[in-house]
Amino acid sequence: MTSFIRRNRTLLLIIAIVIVIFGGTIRTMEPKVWVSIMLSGLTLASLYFLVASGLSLIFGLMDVLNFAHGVLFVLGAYVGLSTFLNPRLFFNTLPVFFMLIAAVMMAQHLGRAFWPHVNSKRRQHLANIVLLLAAGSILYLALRGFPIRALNAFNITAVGGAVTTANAQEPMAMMFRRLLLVALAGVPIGILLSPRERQEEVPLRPIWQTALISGSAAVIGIVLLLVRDTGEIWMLALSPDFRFLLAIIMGTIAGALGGVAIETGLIRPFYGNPVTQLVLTLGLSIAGIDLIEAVFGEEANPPMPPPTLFGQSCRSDTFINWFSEHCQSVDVLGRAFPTYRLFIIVVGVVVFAAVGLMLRRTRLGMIIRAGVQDSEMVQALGINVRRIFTLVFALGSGLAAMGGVIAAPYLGVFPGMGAIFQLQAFIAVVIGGMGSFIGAAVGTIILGMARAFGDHFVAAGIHLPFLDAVVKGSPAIARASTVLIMALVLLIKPSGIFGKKE
Amino acid sequence: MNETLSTTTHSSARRRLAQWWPYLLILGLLVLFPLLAGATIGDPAAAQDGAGLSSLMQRAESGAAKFWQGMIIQILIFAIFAMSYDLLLGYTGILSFGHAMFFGTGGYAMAILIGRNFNWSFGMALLAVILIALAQSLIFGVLSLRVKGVYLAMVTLAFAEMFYILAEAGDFRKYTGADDGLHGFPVPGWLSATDHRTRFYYLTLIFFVAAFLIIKRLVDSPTGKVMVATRENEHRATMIGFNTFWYKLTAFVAAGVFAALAGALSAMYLVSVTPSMLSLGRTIDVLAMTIIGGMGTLVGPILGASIIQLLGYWLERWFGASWTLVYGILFMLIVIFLPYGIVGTLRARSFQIRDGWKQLQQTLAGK
Amino acid sequence: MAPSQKNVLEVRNIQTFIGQFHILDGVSVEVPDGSITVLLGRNGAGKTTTLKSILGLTPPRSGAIVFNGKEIQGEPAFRTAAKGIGYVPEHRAIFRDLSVAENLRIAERKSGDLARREEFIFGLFPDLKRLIKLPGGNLSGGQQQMLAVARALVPDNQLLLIDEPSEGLAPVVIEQMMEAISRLSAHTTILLVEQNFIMASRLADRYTIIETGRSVKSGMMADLIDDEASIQRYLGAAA
Amino acid sequence: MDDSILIETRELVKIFGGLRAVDGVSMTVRTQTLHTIIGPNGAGKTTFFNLLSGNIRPTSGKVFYKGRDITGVPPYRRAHIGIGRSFQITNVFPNLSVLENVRLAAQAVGHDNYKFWADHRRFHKYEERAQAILQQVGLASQTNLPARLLPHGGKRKLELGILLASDPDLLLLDEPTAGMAREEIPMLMEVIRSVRETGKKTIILVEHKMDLVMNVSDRISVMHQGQLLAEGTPLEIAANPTVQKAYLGDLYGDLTEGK
Repeated sequence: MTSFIRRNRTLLLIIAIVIVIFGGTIRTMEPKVWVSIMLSGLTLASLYFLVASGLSLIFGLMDVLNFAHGVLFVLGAYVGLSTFLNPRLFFNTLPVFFMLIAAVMMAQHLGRAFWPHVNSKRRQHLANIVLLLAAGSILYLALRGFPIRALNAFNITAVGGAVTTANAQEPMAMMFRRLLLVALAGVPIGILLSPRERQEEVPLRPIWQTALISGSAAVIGIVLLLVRDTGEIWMLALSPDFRFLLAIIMGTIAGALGGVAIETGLIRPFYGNPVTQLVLTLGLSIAGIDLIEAVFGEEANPPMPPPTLFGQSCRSDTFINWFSEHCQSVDVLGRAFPTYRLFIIVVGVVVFAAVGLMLRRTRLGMIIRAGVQDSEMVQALGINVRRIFTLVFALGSGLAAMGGVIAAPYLGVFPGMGAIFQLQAFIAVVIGGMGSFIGAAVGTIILGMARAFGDHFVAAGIHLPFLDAVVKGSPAIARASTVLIMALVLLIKPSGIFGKKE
Repeated sequence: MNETLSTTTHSSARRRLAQWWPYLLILGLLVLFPLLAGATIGDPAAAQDGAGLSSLMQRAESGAAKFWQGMIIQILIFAIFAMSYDLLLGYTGILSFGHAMFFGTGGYAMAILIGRNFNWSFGMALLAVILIALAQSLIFGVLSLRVKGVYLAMVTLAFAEMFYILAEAGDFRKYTGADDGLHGFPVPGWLSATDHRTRFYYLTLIFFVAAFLIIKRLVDSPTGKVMVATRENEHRATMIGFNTFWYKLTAFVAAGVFAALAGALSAMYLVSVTPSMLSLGRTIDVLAMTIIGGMGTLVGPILGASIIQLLGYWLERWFGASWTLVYGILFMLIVIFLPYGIVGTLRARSFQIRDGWKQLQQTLAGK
Repeated sequence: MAPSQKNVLEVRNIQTFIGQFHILDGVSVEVPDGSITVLLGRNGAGKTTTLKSILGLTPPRSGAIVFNGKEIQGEPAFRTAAKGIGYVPEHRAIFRDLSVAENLRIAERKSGDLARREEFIFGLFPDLKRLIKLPGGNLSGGQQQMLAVARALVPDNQLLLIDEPSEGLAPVVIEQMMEAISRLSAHTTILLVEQNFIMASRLADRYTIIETGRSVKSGMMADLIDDEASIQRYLGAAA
Repeated sequence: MDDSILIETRELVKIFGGLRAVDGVSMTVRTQTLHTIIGPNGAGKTTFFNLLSGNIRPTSGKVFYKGRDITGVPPYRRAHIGIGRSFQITNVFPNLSVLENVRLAAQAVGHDNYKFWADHRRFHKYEERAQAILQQVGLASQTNLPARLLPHGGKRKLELGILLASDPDLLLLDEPTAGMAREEIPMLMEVIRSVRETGKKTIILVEHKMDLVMNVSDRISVMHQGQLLAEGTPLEIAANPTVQKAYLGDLYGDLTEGK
């Protein structure tokens, strides 16, 4: 008997939780209420899942607990919001990034010629400091007074369009001066980043290829700047649905790039050093949110208007009608339910299926699953595991950022949104078992349900024995109560439902 | 016989003095600080009755002297908090991300109990703070110590966040003041930090010295030695007959109680408590203090608390609202370039700290 | 020197540290083309670390490793492996959650590697064909060992590093393993770590003895078998 | 109950994911004997050892110590009832001093572990005991060295010292000579012999070097593929045809027959 319990602990635990959550509830409420609460729960679960799955994959593969994951969620939300409502921001900032990248790439070849002349360790240190100071001061000169806050200030019109603040853009000549300085700053950065020892081992691209790539980056940047006015008008004239898709893509890319930056800058130099990694991502979680506040402002933005696909102010009777009507809510068993939330659920399911299939069916997925078990052996088979690490970090970060974009029309956009989702994602992966993809899914569903039903009961009131009055509370109580589920799971199975034994 | 005995006592006293003189020197400076500050940076106009000690005391209650006493009070409070955290992280190897839970609960318990809902006396409330911290750390210690490494970090974070959410929730506004927190609760007049800054200063100093001595005694006791053994090699500690769970729990409870005391003192000093006392940010502060100062030493966290507190003050003056951004970046740079902290780097030749750190990393990596 | 005597691998005086521990303090090994060379020595002498150092999993701090005439010391393991070195680690390191087929497929360096070598691999280990869909973790110890060797055979490797293939196996399985390895040596060069002296003496052409992180003696296996004094001295009486 | 039996296992089975690592081993060890378990790599010796020391729980079967069922007793309790074990892979507190390593072990079985109000230096008895043990195992000159700086042989001695410090009745030694230089081995075996004779201890030793154990053991058990193949005095074992065939025969047959 005890051995039966021990062997099937996972299953029993899920059943117990399901019974606790649903068992008592279904009797006391109408099916339509029950279903709409379920759907709300799944909406939350879907968003949690987008954050938690990346967190769990990253931890499983490289034992890194990324405390800055919530920052990426926020980053995604802001980039998405800006793409959707305020493309002017990108026409003014992207050229700077493109120019920097182009300059850094070119300068790596300079670095190759430079470092062999710096032969002692001491001189290298000195060169590092000089280059860093040079890069920092030129960058400071280049970006001083850049009107980033003004570019970000916009108002939302009644129909959901944005009214950008006039005069926020700098004159073209000023912008070109900045671009020039940024390109100059890229030179010391490129030299700093170029490989120093054993140069024959780390092949750089042939110089003509680099020139081609960085040249086209620079050209794209300049073109973007030149067309900034027409481009903005053209962008805002696009259909909101298309702009929303663009927002998701831009947000996800920004998140993925952020993830790559974190991995290469803060994680990779400290492999085998989990405390340092942890503390560094923790530091980034403070600095990152502060940076976002500095760029985008501290105040909460109202929810981004949902795309017109879910935006008509009407109520469809059935899902089939929705396809022609694009109403903002749909009839579910006689109760209206926002269609945008259904969309969130669909995104969650699609991502789950896509990543799951990727893990099961592709070679990359096979390598990831193998790496979770023994990354050294994968390395010994001739596979560059570090690159896989970076890729998975980018994937996980991209998913979190995508979650941020998708949450924007539902929750609004504010700097603190990441912390909330990160915490729930932590709880979900602890419940589901760190490093398990399925565990992340199950954990997030449990949490989503607990939140939704918890919210309902707390608001409707609970009859406690020995008390006449109904005890009511705020959603905060339901939010805090998810921690109790985690405590329960820990008591029964410390490694989480799908976790491996320690 | 008698002679040898007396020489040994003598030499042992001398040895003790040799060992303790830096501590005594610092203690002496701290004791004299209000008077020195009163004499140098106090406002001369505040002194009414001419000369002597009482006039000095009056000058100490004014101007920059008062301000810097306040600064030291806050440093000492955070030093208690940081030492308690080091007991967990540096000595026992437990990486908790929920230590602010105890700090905040201590503060809130003090504020609520002496506040208008209960009107308890200071002594009663202090006793209650200790009892609450004991119960809280026992419960959450038993729960979180079931897991290790980063799991423990996440779990403790979640527990702390639960308290944070509850403190912010509107449901208990009557007691907690929801997201505003509690301000201006009736601190007994004789303890008011605004009216009797120097008195509060000495009270904090007494608490600090007591905390230092007690924690030092704990880490030097047989129990403390087992905690270090647990950090170094938990598996082996189990095999030679220690039930390491109890030692980890002991560390957890002791750390919880001292953190709660620090929180209660902070509440008394500021006459306000806010949900941010329970937040992850507060845990990060104390983690930064411990790491920057140097883990596994008691001097380290004290040094770290001073640095962070002063740094925060200066950064805020220089950078205004965006000082936390600078703080976050500085924090990361320090972790990268001074991984063993200041005291640890100074003692880099003494192997314990550096390798204790490595050991901890290995435990966290699950090896 | 005759062309057949060319060394596929030459390890010259490598020094390896793991953390602060000085594990290898001057190991030199030569592995002639087409041979089976065995590393002998006691537990903890540094044999496994030597293999890992060659591959780059524990990069040596100094010394030289020359594979096929090219210096490979200091390169990351994945690049070394891709140059044509297969590794069969101690304790097999089978991916437990991957099926046998996936365990083999993951070792492909070019797609189609497995299809090309399938016949050869399943000829050596017919058991694996039957188990192809099972998760690696469900295999018995012997089957896992076969899978680990098979995995190293999927790409075109010129050199196999095999660490204690007989460890923890039943005698019958050991026989099978020996058989397979000796058949393999017709195709690739092998550097073997083996505690079991009998197995080593039957298989190997050459040997190198490692003692406390240093290579102390090497030569032809046939000579060592008769050299009872050395066996006594370095390997202990029972061996 | 036979008082002369110190520890006894009954039908001990341990299955790791389908592999029967220990397969129905029943063994009795008498008080104050040196009982050796030999067998080839992978025969299940270390797993059997882990079952005796409580590091892992058996799938089925029971362990009795001094007539008491200790199957489910956790390892830290086993140290208190007198079972101590050493590890095949050196497992000390690397950053603590040699003395502190042993002192902790002596403290572990004392009754002062929870005296958190007192300075540990007050408890001289543990320090004195640790010093005495370091003398015994030949590490007296290195008391203040961090354990990780000891040479390999020194660590093996320290391992034994830690074990002795808790004053166990039963010592479980898992290949104490593993990885030691040949010159150092006799010294360690001498220490083991002296411990057994002066301390009235019972020792269970796991080794795979036959020659080492033949002249120190009272009894030898041979394990093979998780099972107990034979048991007897060293002479009986040497003469046992089954052992010859399965253990010595297969692996050492060529040498023994050829010479």
